[in-house]
Amino acid sequence: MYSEKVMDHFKNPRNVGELEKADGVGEVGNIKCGDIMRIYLQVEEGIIKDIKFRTFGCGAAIATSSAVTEMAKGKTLDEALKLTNQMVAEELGGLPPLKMHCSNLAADALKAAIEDYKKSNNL
Amino acid sequence: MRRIYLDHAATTPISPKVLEAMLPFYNELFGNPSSIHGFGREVAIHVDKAREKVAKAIGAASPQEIYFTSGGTEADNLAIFGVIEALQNKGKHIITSAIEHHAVLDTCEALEKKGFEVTKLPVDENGVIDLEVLKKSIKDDTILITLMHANNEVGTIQPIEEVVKIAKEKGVYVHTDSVQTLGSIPVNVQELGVDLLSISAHKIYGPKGVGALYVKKGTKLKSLVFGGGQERKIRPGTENVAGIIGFGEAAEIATLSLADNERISKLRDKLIEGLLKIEDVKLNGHPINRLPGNVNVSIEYIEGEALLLSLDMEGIAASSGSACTSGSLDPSHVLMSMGLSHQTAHGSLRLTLGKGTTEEDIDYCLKVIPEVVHRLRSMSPLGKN
Amino acid sequence: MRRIYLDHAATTPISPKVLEAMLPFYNELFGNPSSIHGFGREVAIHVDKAREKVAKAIGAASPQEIYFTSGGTEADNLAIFGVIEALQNKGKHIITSAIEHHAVLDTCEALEKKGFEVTKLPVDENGVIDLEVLKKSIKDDTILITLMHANNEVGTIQPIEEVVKIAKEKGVYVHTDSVQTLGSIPVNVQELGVDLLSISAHKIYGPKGVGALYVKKGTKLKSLVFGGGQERKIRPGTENVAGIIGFGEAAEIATLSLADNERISKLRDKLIEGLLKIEDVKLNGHPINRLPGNVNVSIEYIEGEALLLSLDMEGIAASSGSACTSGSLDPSHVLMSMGLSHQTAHGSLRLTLGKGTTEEDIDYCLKVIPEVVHRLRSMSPLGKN
Ligand SMILES: Cc1ncc(COP(=O)(O)O)c(C=O)c1O
Ligand SMILES: Cc1ncc(COP(=O)(O)O)c(C=O)c1O
Ligand code: FES
Ligand code: FES
Repeated sequence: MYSEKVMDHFKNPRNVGELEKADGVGEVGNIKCGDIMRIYLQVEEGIIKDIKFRTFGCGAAIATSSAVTEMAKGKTLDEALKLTNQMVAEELGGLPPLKMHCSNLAADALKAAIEDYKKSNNL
Repeated sequence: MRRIYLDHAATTPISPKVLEAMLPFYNELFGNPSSIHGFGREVAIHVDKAREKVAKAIGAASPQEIYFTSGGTEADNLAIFGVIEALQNKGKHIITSAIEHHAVLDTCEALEKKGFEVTKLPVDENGVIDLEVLKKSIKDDTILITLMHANNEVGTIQPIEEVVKIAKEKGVYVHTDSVQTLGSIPVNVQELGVDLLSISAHKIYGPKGVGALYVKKGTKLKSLVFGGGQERKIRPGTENVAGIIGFGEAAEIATLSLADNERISKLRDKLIEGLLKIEDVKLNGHPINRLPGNVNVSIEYIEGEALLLSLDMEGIAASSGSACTSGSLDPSHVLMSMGLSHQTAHGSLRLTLGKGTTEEDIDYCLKVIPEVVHRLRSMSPLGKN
Repeated sequence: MRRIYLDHAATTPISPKVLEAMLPFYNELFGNPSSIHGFGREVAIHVDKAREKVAKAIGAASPQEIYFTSGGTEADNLAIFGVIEALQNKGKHIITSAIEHHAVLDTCEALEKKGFEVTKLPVDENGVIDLEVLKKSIKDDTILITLMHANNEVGTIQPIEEVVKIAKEKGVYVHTDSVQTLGSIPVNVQELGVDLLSISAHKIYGPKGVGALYVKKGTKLKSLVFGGGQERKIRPGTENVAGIIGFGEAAEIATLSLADNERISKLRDKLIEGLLKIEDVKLNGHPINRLPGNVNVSIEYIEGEALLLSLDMEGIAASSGSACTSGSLDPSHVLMSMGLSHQTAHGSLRLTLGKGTTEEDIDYCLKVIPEVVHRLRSMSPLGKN
């Protein structure tokens, strides 16, 4: 069902948790269809210095959250904004067709967190 | 790694005695029971014996009331479409419940699209229908009431005898889906009083792909598929002989070993008690009128599929009513009909015990599940963490 | 006593390799393929492999074009009802032939009662349809042509490629029943060009109670039964896993061993030749375009059931198109459509050869059958005796 990479991220999720003093927080999802993702950012000089997530959702939701944090960490905000859901899915070696809507969320949550950061810093 | 199978409501391992009974029919006894020669006649005798065993297991008056099908799903479809087809001149109204298996629910909905009227009885928070509501729902043109004997997700047992009493007064047929009850609680068609009843072999330690519909003598029923003369034309097609033989054996064993369910229900209660000790966990389904092997709990703040995958990694095979396990958007229609919120329904966990379940299995679950829940909750944005 | 099985068109003994492939699925691999845990996922992988094997055996472009059913009968019903249900707004006319298997014929007749129009193409004395008549039968509202690949009683092979060519011009779907052809003659859905094709495992040394419908990608089809999400909702119900695995294995073997049919057809020809030496015996079915294992003769002045019982006493298992074998009043609709008289149809004998058939079996038949025929004729008031 899931690729080995998905299962690896699911078993050993990277960057789980929250940042006490987050510079930006993004939340997306809908409890109706079973997933909520929250991403916390710490930004220094336009670079994502630290990133954490909390996710309520299936194996794919947790794995994509984990993967997106790994992909975003160390990137500039502009680079991070270029990450797409498709890229996250590819990074994970693909997702089952029925699960594609979960991978949609991970990049969206990252974007929401970056926007939150930009907004509170009037960028 | 220890592997614990707690998904007996999904399917059961085949009993060695059942397999042993089947094997000759994959070897020397390969004839087609419809054939007139010795190879066929010999097999036909055994098919009849299996029919007798199944009839006896459910207390049918005669083996001629048993029609073998390819499983519980087909038995349900045959019951509903078969009655509708036979009685459509009499009426167009069917009564069912909101928590039926999809084999019944989707069939009723297909009929709705064809112009039939379907009443889906609501259930209370324990998953039980209201007999008063049922009574009021029956109309002059009601031709069938189809209500499951016990629910596959939450294990709640319905008061079928009472349903039958109400239906009989109005002369309406009653079908019940006993796929989950045979072998778990007594199933006797004459005591229940139903006109039609569905069962399936793979839920009672028999093979997958064979089931049966009990049709009380005199009940008007048309076939769903057409072809040769098998199953008295109600269910044509070359018989799944080995499957039928296995079903007969499994049905016989199931009724002989009903006593084991007392042991199973004690383990169930221990498991429920232990799980309820975890914070923000609640039992789904009826606290008392539930199947001996069924445990269904909602575990707040975590999602079912993630829980299942984590448990699987620890060797525990379970099931969930989360939408994410099926890739659909809506979580279990059963849990939602019982009034659970989306979030709570998403976090449901079903553990169904069976003959092979031991006290050690339960102890292992009670050690592992709280740990897994804790780990997943620590990842969740919901709840207090 | 020697026992010779010459009823391979009714069913075949299961191949040891097939049974071997199935057994693990009655033991450790008992999970439900729909389950998300390891027990289930492991099984789902094997079901997919079996689907690939079946797809490959019939030259399908993708395993997704295969839908497992409970047998050939259900595959035929699903094909016909499924297309009708999907296309009924487009038209109400179906074309079939007078000599189809009951799984097709009775389904078409059931539709006729529901207001559909059915054209039953006649056949010539060899059992072949007339392509010109077919062409003329197609109307604007024709939605399906269902014609069998080869006939189960007389073995006549139909020109399905030509049928498809005619149908394609008019944009009409073609379904063919290949239950008797798979493993006997090449069956390639892409070469045939059909949209739907039915097969059944127990005719190719696989288990009874499992079949498949090939549905070309893009073909509009609705389901016949409703329930869970199995077989992409086209055929819901817990899968007959062991049966499906066995079918996959049998399909693979069938295509690898097509060569054996040359040996079988030589034995067939020897048997036909020998039988035709008996006075007043005539071959039924096409002299050349017939299945390699099929022998069907009419033996004047005697009745089929009596002949079968007598042969059975001599250890020969055969079949007949006599009405008396089925208890119905009319003899085989196939033989009657080919222009046989009641009397001649009653005296028909079908011997169908298979992989296990040897030259000695044929020699034994050619010794015994003339004696039996003689004995029965000596009791008959008909003919010259
Ligand atoms: C209550 C109920 N009805 C019907 C079915 C369908 O039976 P089967 O899997 O044999 O098609 C099941 C199991 O899947 C069930 O639990
Ligand atoms: C041509 C043909 N179609 C359909 C069937 C039905 O297949 P099954 O016996 O698998 O239901 C048979 C055999 O009985 C057959 O010979
Ligand atoms: S969170 Fe529901 S499918 Fe992924
Ligand atoms: S002669 Fe007896 S049934 Fe035909």
